[in-house]
Parts: sequence; structure tokens; C-alpha cells
Amino acid sequence: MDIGKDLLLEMYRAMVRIRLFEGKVRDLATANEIPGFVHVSIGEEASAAGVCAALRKTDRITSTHRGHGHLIAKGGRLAEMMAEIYGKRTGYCKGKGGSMHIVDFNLGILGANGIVGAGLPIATGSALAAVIAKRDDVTVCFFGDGASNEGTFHESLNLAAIWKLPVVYVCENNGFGEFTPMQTVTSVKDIAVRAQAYGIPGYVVDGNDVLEVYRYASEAVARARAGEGPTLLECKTYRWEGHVVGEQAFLGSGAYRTEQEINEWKARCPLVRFQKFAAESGKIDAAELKRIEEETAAELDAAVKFARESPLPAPSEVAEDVYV
Amino acid sequence: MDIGKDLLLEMYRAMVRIRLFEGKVRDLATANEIPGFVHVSIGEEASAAGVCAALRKTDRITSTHRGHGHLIAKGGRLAEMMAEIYGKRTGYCKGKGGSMHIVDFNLGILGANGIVGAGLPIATGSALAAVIAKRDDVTVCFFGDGASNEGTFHESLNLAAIWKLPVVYVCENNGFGEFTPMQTVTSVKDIAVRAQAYGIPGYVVDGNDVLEVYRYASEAVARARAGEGPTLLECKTYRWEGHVVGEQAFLGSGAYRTEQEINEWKARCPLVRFQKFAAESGKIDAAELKRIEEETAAELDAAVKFARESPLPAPSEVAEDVYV
Amino acid sequence: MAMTTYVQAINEALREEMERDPLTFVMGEDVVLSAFGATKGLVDRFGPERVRNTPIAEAGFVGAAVGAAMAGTRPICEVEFASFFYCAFDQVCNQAAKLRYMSGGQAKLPITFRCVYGAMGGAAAQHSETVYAQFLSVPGLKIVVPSSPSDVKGLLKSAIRDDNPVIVFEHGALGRQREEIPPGEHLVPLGKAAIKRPGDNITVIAIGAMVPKALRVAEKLAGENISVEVLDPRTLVPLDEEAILRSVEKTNRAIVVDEGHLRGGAASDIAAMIAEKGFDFLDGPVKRVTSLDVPIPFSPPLEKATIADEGRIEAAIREALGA
Amino acid sequence: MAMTTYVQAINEALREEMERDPLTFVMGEDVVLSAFGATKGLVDRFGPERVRNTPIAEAGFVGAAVGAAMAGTRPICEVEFASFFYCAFDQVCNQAAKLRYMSGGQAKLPITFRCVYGAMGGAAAQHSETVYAQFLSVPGLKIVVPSSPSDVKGLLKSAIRDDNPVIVFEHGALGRQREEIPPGEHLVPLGKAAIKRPGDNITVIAIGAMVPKALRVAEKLAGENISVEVLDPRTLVPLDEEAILRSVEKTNRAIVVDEGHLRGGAASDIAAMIAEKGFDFLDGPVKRVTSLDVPIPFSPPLEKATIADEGRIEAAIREALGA
Ligand SMILES: Cc1ncc(C[n+]2csc(CCOP(=O)(O)OP(=O)(O)O)c2C)c(N)n1
Ligand SMILES: Cc1ncc(C[n+]2csc(CCOP(=O)(O)OP(=O)(O)O)c2C)c(N)n1
Ligand SMILES: [Mg+2]
Ligand SMILES: [Mg+2]
Repeated sequence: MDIGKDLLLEMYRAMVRIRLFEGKVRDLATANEIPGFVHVSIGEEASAAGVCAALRKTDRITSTHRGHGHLIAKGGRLAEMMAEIYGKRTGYCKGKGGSMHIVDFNLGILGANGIVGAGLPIATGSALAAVIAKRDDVTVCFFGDGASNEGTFHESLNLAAIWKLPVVYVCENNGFGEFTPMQTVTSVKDIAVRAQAYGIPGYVVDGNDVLEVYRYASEAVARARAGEGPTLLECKTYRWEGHVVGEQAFLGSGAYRTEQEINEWKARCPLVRFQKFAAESGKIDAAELKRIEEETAAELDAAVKFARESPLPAPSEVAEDVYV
Repeated sequence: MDIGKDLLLEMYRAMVRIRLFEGKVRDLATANEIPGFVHVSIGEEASAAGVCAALRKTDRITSTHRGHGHLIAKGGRLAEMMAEIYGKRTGYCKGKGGSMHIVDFNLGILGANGIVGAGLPIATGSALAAVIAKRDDVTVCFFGDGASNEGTFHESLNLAAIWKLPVVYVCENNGFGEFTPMQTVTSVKDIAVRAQAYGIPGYVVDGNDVLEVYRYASEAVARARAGEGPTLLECKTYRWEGHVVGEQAFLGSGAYRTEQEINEWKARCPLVRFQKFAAESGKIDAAELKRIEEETAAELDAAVKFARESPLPAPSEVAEDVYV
Repeated sequence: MAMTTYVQAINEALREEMERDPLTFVMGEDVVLSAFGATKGLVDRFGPERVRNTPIAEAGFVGAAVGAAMAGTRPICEVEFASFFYCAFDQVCNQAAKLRYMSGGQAKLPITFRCVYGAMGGAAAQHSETVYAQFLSVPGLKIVVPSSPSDVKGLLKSAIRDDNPVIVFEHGALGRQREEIPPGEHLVPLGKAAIKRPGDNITVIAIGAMVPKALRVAEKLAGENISVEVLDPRTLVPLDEEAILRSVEKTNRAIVVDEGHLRGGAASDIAAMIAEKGFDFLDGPVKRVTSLDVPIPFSPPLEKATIADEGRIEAAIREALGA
Repeated sequence: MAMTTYVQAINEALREEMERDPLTFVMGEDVVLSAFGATKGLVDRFGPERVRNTPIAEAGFVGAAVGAAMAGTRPICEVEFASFFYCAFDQVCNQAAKLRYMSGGQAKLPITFRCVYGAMGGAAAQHSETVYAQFLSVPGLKIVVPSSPSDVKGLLKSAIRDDNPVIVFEHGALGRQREEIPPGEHLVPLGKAAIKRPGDNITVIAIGAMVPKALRVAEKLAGENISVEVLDPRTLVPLDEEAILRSVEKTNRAIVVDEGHLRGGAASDIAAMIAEKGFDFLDGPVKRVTSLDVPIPFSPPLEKATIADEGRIEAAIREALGA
């Protein structure tokens, strides 16, 4: 599969936007400028970027507590995301959601979600809606290795399989659920194996290689769109940061994984990998990548400024939006 | 594996006790002598009898809404079962439980259960208790093909696999969940395949052949007892009667399966099959089987008499047994 | 006008709303054949795409309804028995109820959940429960408890058209109750109580299957010149507080009758509201007549002793009136 | 005596009870490292057999606790945040709560569930909820809401020894609160309210994290010669109705303060009880001070506007007393 240059640059831009945005969010949360629990996905950018590059604007995604990356890759605007994370009225959810609950319906982003595994049935239902409404849109469900042990995983994949729903399940296996190593609580090494329990295709994907992710995702999305049913993709990856920003304060560092392990994965940085590909393939100029990085830095600065300068919601707004 | 004569007779007795008891319960429910929802397992006797023959008295089972057979095979007394189904004070649960909730703690029967799939985590926890208490007892979890689509199936098997718990999961696949054909709502033909999602052994078993059931169950129980972890057995079988006694009244007959299909399965009656084996192997005299049938008929008559003559609970008993 | 049963009324409501909007669809366990009859025949009219038997996987298909609603359809999702909702509480309480708010009003969740609740004779603890109290404390849901064929038709139709998640609790023992239903488009708005029988001496607020019981008691006491007003809130969320307080202002006495439990139940909720906002109207305590605080027992005499009944309603009225 | 934090008190209670009974064990998500610190270090003392990290599978491991309890052990099961209970409601409400009753008293379910509840600053709707109201209507459970280090230690120890399923709700914002705890065996019985501050003019019944807030308001109003009695029920089930009614009989005025919602909440439950059984003691309505009936919003000014606070407690007292 030959990937056109525009798409290559789009994927790189998505990864850079995620990397810079989340680095900033981490710093702001560390400085207590942002309230609440913040989970960042630095190191995992390729799966969000590669999968969303295979989607149309009218396609939909569901995401998780670690959702910034998915949202950005699906086109989420940094300013409204940042404003939401600050709890400002100009945020995507008027400050009512925060980091774990960002939604952009116009972009098909059905939402981050604070409940592990809850997005699986929701994505499945979103795919069902396409069938009912006779549309050809596809839904992607992002979730973690930890979530794959929730009952909703099982119920959803079974449902999607029997109804041949247009949904792609993307498990981002980063080796941990909170501070628990995946293999101590998960009965299989590869989550992809579980596809066999539903008679659907399941693949292990190098989650740090945006090109490989894109290829698998494109195929799965095409299958879904053609009415051939769901696919399970397992992107093997790693989060460089803690489960939640600030966890060292109560866990100490090195509590559940070694510096060495982290460094090994840092050596497999998805952005650097793409840069190498760009250079080696001769397809993209280093200057073009540089320009994307600079543009994104500027976009981010503007987003932070926007968020900082935006007003907080008024207490009276609290009662709005419970019911239609 | 050579099965001794005593055990053979014990299994036959269990099947006869189930067959006669449930036939009686069906008739009494049809005659409105018994209140509530009644589900019988006629035609499925071999799986209950074969599995429980592999258990010790100190081993435990969890059961389902269609639980009479499992309870009887584990040694449940017909009189107290019948009294419970009648709602009498002398019943196993003093009339508080009824057909769907019979329990006999002394026999390791943790209970029938009205919630599909609920027994799976409970059995898993019962097995965990053996580990915590450093005992070598084993727990068997009976459940249906329909229950295998519940999230609790997934969560339980994963838990048992990672902790190598002494539990055997016995799926009685009778082809239907209520009036819905299993294959229309289940993504695989064989539930046993799902064992692969947990890295544990899974086997398809002829659920109408009590000897085959016993052999697989013995092996699985031995594995569990030896600390080697859980096994999934799928007993293929069929219920001759409706999902719930009286369903023809609101569904009409032939609503979801044909007379022909039912008759084909009746031709594979587990009791007749055992009788043939007895005759062909020359191991057991027809008269011995006959005697078991007669003894059971007498036992059942006494049970019905006991149930009928027992007092109803007094209204004042309603407030007892909520808390210890 | 023909007499229609409660179950037929549900079936009619579903049919009419499915005719009206091609984005409505029904899903749940065995909705094709329909044990209780509520969805009977819908598959013949609307086809298997819009009438879907689900696997036994409540969190999965309830959550699928949530996703389908967010993605532009209007699911009608059946959970056979109210206590099976427990298997899907996360999708109802953490998702359906909260997604609109958490998204700052972006999400719209036009879902109707239907279930059978209540004691219906020997169904025991896991099939007889009244489960709406558990949802009262979950802002974002609407809770509907229709007490008659006409109400169930009109309320269910309103629920389906409502753009919020609504749970309709249908009592298992009301299925064959009959009533004339006004012909043509029959809608009953959510949030409007009904005075099912006017009276002057005392207000009996009765919920769901307790309404016909309260009416029978009122009829009986009328013979003794005790004039009982029977008020049916019809929807617990939103609650028509105004109608309740207006009635209590007139009668100065109130009793709340519910099949749910006493502790944390709907009767306590309404009683507390009256005691706070209508305190000055009251000439005596707000009595609650509810089922006992035990799981519903199987054996008929025990079940009878547990569930609120006419005898206890009558006794409470007499005690309140010193009559 | 040393000052102990709320979280340390939980840790001590767990340690002492695990020492006492080898059939106790702890399980839950990340109980080994323990994000909040409650189970910290237990694995070093008791080993990985008795301190078990579970998969993220609430129905599975909560149900496993049910099975383990029935099979003779005494599980202590942690559900990190109260709203994750929704994923396991069937196992709590249909199983743990009902199995003893349905089995005619054969089953014994000595399980202690622990969870963190309440608003703790920007955790938003799915991590800030007060979820005990949903369990009040489920007979068979006991519900404990400790408001101080000393109480949480003594109540948790009692909960662990109790042979029934007990859910202990630990407020996330109380973790670092400090208090002296009596040395030696310190047990607080379930079902006994505490008068946290005696007073004469009005009874403020406050639950969980509302207790310290009510105490601060009482202290402030003491300066104006308003004498507020602060009563902490400590356990919502069983509820010490006698202590509550005795206090109201003395003060003739009552306010119930809870972090849960108004509709269907614990405040409504207690208020209804007072309005029914203590009507003759009352000189005015039983006011309820609760959080607003909205999902808990993320943004700090919105969260603040939602949660019951000292300002609203004070205003309610003044209104009740016309002061
Ligand atoms: C139902 C539920 N249980 C527990 C949690 C607490 N929790 C938040 S994130 C997390 C770990 C999730 O692991 P995984 O699915 O692998 O995603 P990752 O954080 O690694 O991206 C847990 C246990 C939760 N939010 N929801
Ligand atoms: C959680 C739950 N959902 C639905 C039901 C209603 N119900 C009772 S039995 C049954 C079918 C169960 O099918 P299966 O597990 O195959 O067992 P079988 O009846 O065939 O023995 C259903 C859907 C229930 N009791 N509990
Ligand atoms: Mg992970
Ligand atoms: Mg079946």
C-alpha cells in the first residue's frame, strides 16, 4: 500500500500535535494550573494518528480516560481542548467535562470516558446506528489492555460479530493498567488472540509504527465499511509518563517499572521513527517536518493563551445541560 | 478410563432422579399447583450427572435458573427441593427461594440463580476461597450457552486463568437462550473455542453421553485439584421441554423450533443411551436399572407427599434471614 | 371505543412511534417472539433490522443503545425484568445519564428503556423487584411508572419522543388490565400528575400498580363518607411537585403508597418533599405505605405479607384520619 | 496519643483485622501499590495470596468476593471509586444482598466493600459521585459512611467482623484529616449514631464529609448563641432512628445534610423518617441540604456550586430558626 505524501504529513502532524499538547498538559498539571486527574499518552502517538488517518470526518470514535491523543488525531481543536482541561466556559464541554470527558460531536468524537471499558458498547451502538440509518460510516473504538478484561469487551465484540457491525476495535496495549503489569492480570499475551472467541480477524500491530498502524487500520475500516464486520487490532505500545500526572508524589518513582524499560521504549519513539522513514525513503524533506513542528508549537501557544484568558463558567451554568 | 459399577449406577440414579423429579414438577406447574417460573432440564440429565459424579461431597457447585438437575446430581434431597418449589416452610430455603434459588450449603450447592451469568464470578470466588483457606476442594460452575455471552463469563474465566483457580466451567449448550437460537446471538459455533481467549483448555463434549461427560469432568477436576487451573467444558445437549413451563400458552407451539428437531434429540435420550451401554457392555443387569427407577419413583412420591403436607411459612417469618 | 389491555397499549404505542420515525428501533432479549407480548408482531411489520433479538448481555446492548442514540437513532431498548438492569447500571447511570451533561450539552440521548417490574406471584427476589428508587438519585434520567393502559400508551409515546434517556417501568401484574383508550394520537406528557380520583379528606399519592389498589380503597371508604383523593404522579422524574402540594394544601393529610421498599424508596423521596415544602399544609405526619424492607420472598403467603396492599393502605388512611 | 490520618486509620484497621483472622484477604485494582495509600504495605506483611491485584473487571472480582464469602472466607474488596460500583451492581444488589434471604438463611456473606466517594476537586461526574443512596433500597446490605479517622477505623473493623455484606464509603477529601484514635482495640458498632456536638436549638444530621462542615458551622453559630446539635448517623443502614428522634424531640427542628443528591437521596430518606415518626416533635419543616441534582461538573467553580457547603448549611439553619 502506497501512502501519499499529504497523508504522511497529516499523520506526522497528528503525532506532533499530540506530543506537544500532552507535554504541555503534563507540565501544567504538574504546576497545578490544571485541576483533576490528567492522563497523557506520550509515546503512544502512532496508534491514534495511524488509525484516525484511515477515517473520514463522518466516521466516529470513542475514546478513554487517556483520550487527548485520539481526539487530536480525529481533528480535535487544541484551543477548545485546552480550555476544557482548564475548566473554562469556552472549552469543548463548557467546563463540565474536563480532561476525561472531552467530546466533539461535529468531528464524530463521541467522547473520552472515565469508566474503563465503557466505550466498547457505545462504539458498538454507534456502528449499529449506521446500519439502522443506512449510512456507510464506520466507528473506531479505542481502549486499553486493561479494558480488554472488562465484561463489556466480551459483550461488545460478540454483538458486533453477530450483527456484522461496521466497527474497528483498537486495543492500545501499553503493558499496564494503572500500576499493574498487564501480564499479571491478563490471561493471554496478545489481546488480539481474543478475536478468535468471536470469529473475527485479530491482528497484533506495532503500535509505534504509524505506517503499519495506518495499513492495518485502513484494511479494517474498509472491511467494516463494506459490511464485512468488525476487526480487533492490538497496537503494542508504551506510555512514557506515569498512569496519572503526579503519581510519583504518592508512589515514589520506579515503583512498578524500571528506568531501563522506559528508556528502551523511548528509543522506539514513534516520531523519531517516522523522521527516519522520511529521511530514508527520501519522500519528505526534514524542513517540512520542521515546519509542522513549528506550526504546531504556535498552535499550542495560542491554545494555551486562549484557555488561560477564557472566562470560567458562572455558577449559574451548573444547572444547564442535564436534560435537553 | 474404567468406571466402576457403583459409580455407573450412581450416575444412572442421578439421571433417573432428575428425569422423574422434573417431569413431576412440570406436571405440577402445568396444573398450577406450583407458583412462579419453573424451568426444567429434561433431556440434559447427562451433563449434571456426569459432572457431579466426578466431585466430592466437599466440592462445590453453582447453578442456574434451570438448576434442579445440578442440585439433584450433587445430592440434593428431593423432599426438601419439592417443598421449596411448593413454597413450604420445610423447603431448603424455608419457602423464600423457590425453584430458581435452591441452596444446600451442606452439600456444597451454593445455589441456583435467577440471574443469567451471575454464577460465574461466584463460582470463581468459591474456588478462590479454597486457595485462601488452603483446602483442596474444587468448584464447578454450570451455565448455559446464553450465559456465555454475558460479560461475567469473560471476567470470570480471565480471573480464574491468571490465578490458576480450582474451578471447572461447564457450559450446557442446549442451542437456545429462551426462544432465541444460540447461533443467532453467539459469534462462535462452539463455546469451547472461547477457552483460547484465556489460555486454558476447552473441550466440546457430547452432553448426552454421561460416560463421556464423566471422563472429561474427572480430568478437569483433577487438573483443578492439582492446582493447574480452570478448564472449560462445553456439553452439547438439548432441552426437550420449553424454556419455561407453560410457554405454549403465550407463544403457541412450534414458535421457535420444530417437532422434528425435538424428536431427533429425544432419540438421543441420555437415559436410553446409558441403558444401551449397560446392556451392551454386560456390566449391569436391566433389573438393577429397573430397581433404581422404582426406588426413585417411591422417593419422588414421598417427596411430593412431604411437600404437599408441609405447612406454608407464617407471614411473620418474612422478616427473618435478611441479616445474620 | 374498544377496551385495550395494558400490554396491547404498549404494543400500540411502539407500533405508532415506529411508523412515525424510521430511526426508531427495538432491541432486547426475545423481542421478536415477546414473552409478555409487548413487542409481539413488530418484526412482521418492521423487519429484523428494526426489531432485534440481542444476546444475553445487558451491559452490551444497553450500552449499544447509548451509542446508537448518540449517533443519531432513537433506540427503544427492552430489559426484560427490572432487576436485570443491575447488569447494565454503568451504561445507564454513568453513561446515558451523564453524557449530555459531561459533553456540555453536545450529546443528545433519545433512548427509551422499558422493563417489567414488581411482584407478580412467586417470581421471587430476582424477578419481582421494584428498581426505580435506585435511579432517582441519578440526574439525567427520567423515570416513568404508568398505572393504566391509557397512561402506558400515552406516556410511552411521550418517552419515545423525548430526547433524554427515559426508563418506563411496566408492572408485571397489570398486563391484562383493560381500559378504554382515546382514539387517535394519544400522548400523556412526562411530568404531569393525574388526580385519579378527587377527594377532600386525605391525599393518597400512589405509584404504578398501587394506583388501582388505592382507588379500590378510596371507593370502599367513600361508603363511610371518607373522601380520599388519589394522585398518581405518573412520572417520578420529573415529579409534579406542584400538583402534589396543591392536593395536600386542600386535604391537609398525605400518604405515599409504593411497591418499592421503605428505606431510600420513592415513597420516602416524595414524603420528604412534602414534609419540607408543604409542612404548613400538614395536620399530621406523612405516612409511607411500602413493601417491607426484605428481598421479595417466593412463597405466596410471604410475598403477600411483603407487598403493600389494600389492607395496609386502608389502615394507614384510617390512622391518619383517626377514623 | 498520636494523631492519625483518615487513610492511616483505614490501613491500621485492615492490618489489625488481617492479623486477627487468616481467612481475611484484600482484593481490588492496584491494592498492592495503593494509589490512595489505604492498603499500602499490606502485601509486605501478608503476602500476595492475601493482597491481590485484580484485573479491571468489577463484576468479576466483586462477584468473586461473594463466592469467596459463601465458601468460608472473609473478603475485603476494594472498588476504587464509588461510581465504579455501577459495573458490579448485579453482584452487589442481586447476589450479595439477596443470597442469604433467598437461601432461607443458609448463606453467610461476610464481605466488606470499600470505596472512595465524593467530590475531591475536578474529578468530574464519573469520579465524584456519592453512590450510597442507590443501595439504601436494597435490603441485605449495610451502609457505612465514616466521617473521621477514629470512626473510620472503628467502623471498618466492625464491618470486617460483621457477617453481612457491608459497604464502607470513604470520602476522598477526608484522606489527610487527622485525629487522635484511642489506643488498643478500637471498635465502633454499626447502627449507633454519634452526637458529634450537643446543642439545643436545632438538630443537624450530617453524613460523611458533611460532618466536619456542619461542625464548623455549629462552632461559628455558637458565637451568636445559636446552639446546634450535630448528629452523625455513621451508618445509614442500619439507621439509628432512635438517636435521631431523641435529638429532634429535644430541639424540635431538624436539617439533614448530605453530599448526595436531593432526589432519592439519603437526606430525603432520613427526612421522611423524621416527618413520619417525629412529626409531633417538629416546629418546622425538615430541611434538606444536599448537592444539586446535576452530575458533578468538572470545573472548580461549578463543582463548588454543586456540592453542599458550609454556606448552605448555615443559611438553612438560619432559615429554620428564623435567625
Ligand atoms: C470501571 C473502571 N474501573 C477502574 C477504573 C480506574 N482506572 C482508570 S484508568 C485504569 C487503567 C486502565 O488501563 P488500560 O485500559 O490498559 O488503559 P491505560 O491507562 O493503560 O491507557 C483504571 C483501573 C476506571 N476508571 N473505571
Ligand atoms: C441477567 C439476566 N438476563 C436475562 C434473563 C432472562 N432469562 C432467563 S433464562 C434466559 C435464557 C438463558 O439461556 P442459557 O444461558 O442458554 O440457559 P438455558 O435456559 O438454555 O438453560 C434468559 C434470557 C435473566 N434471568 N437474567
Ligand atoms: Mg494499559
Ligand atoms: Mg441455552
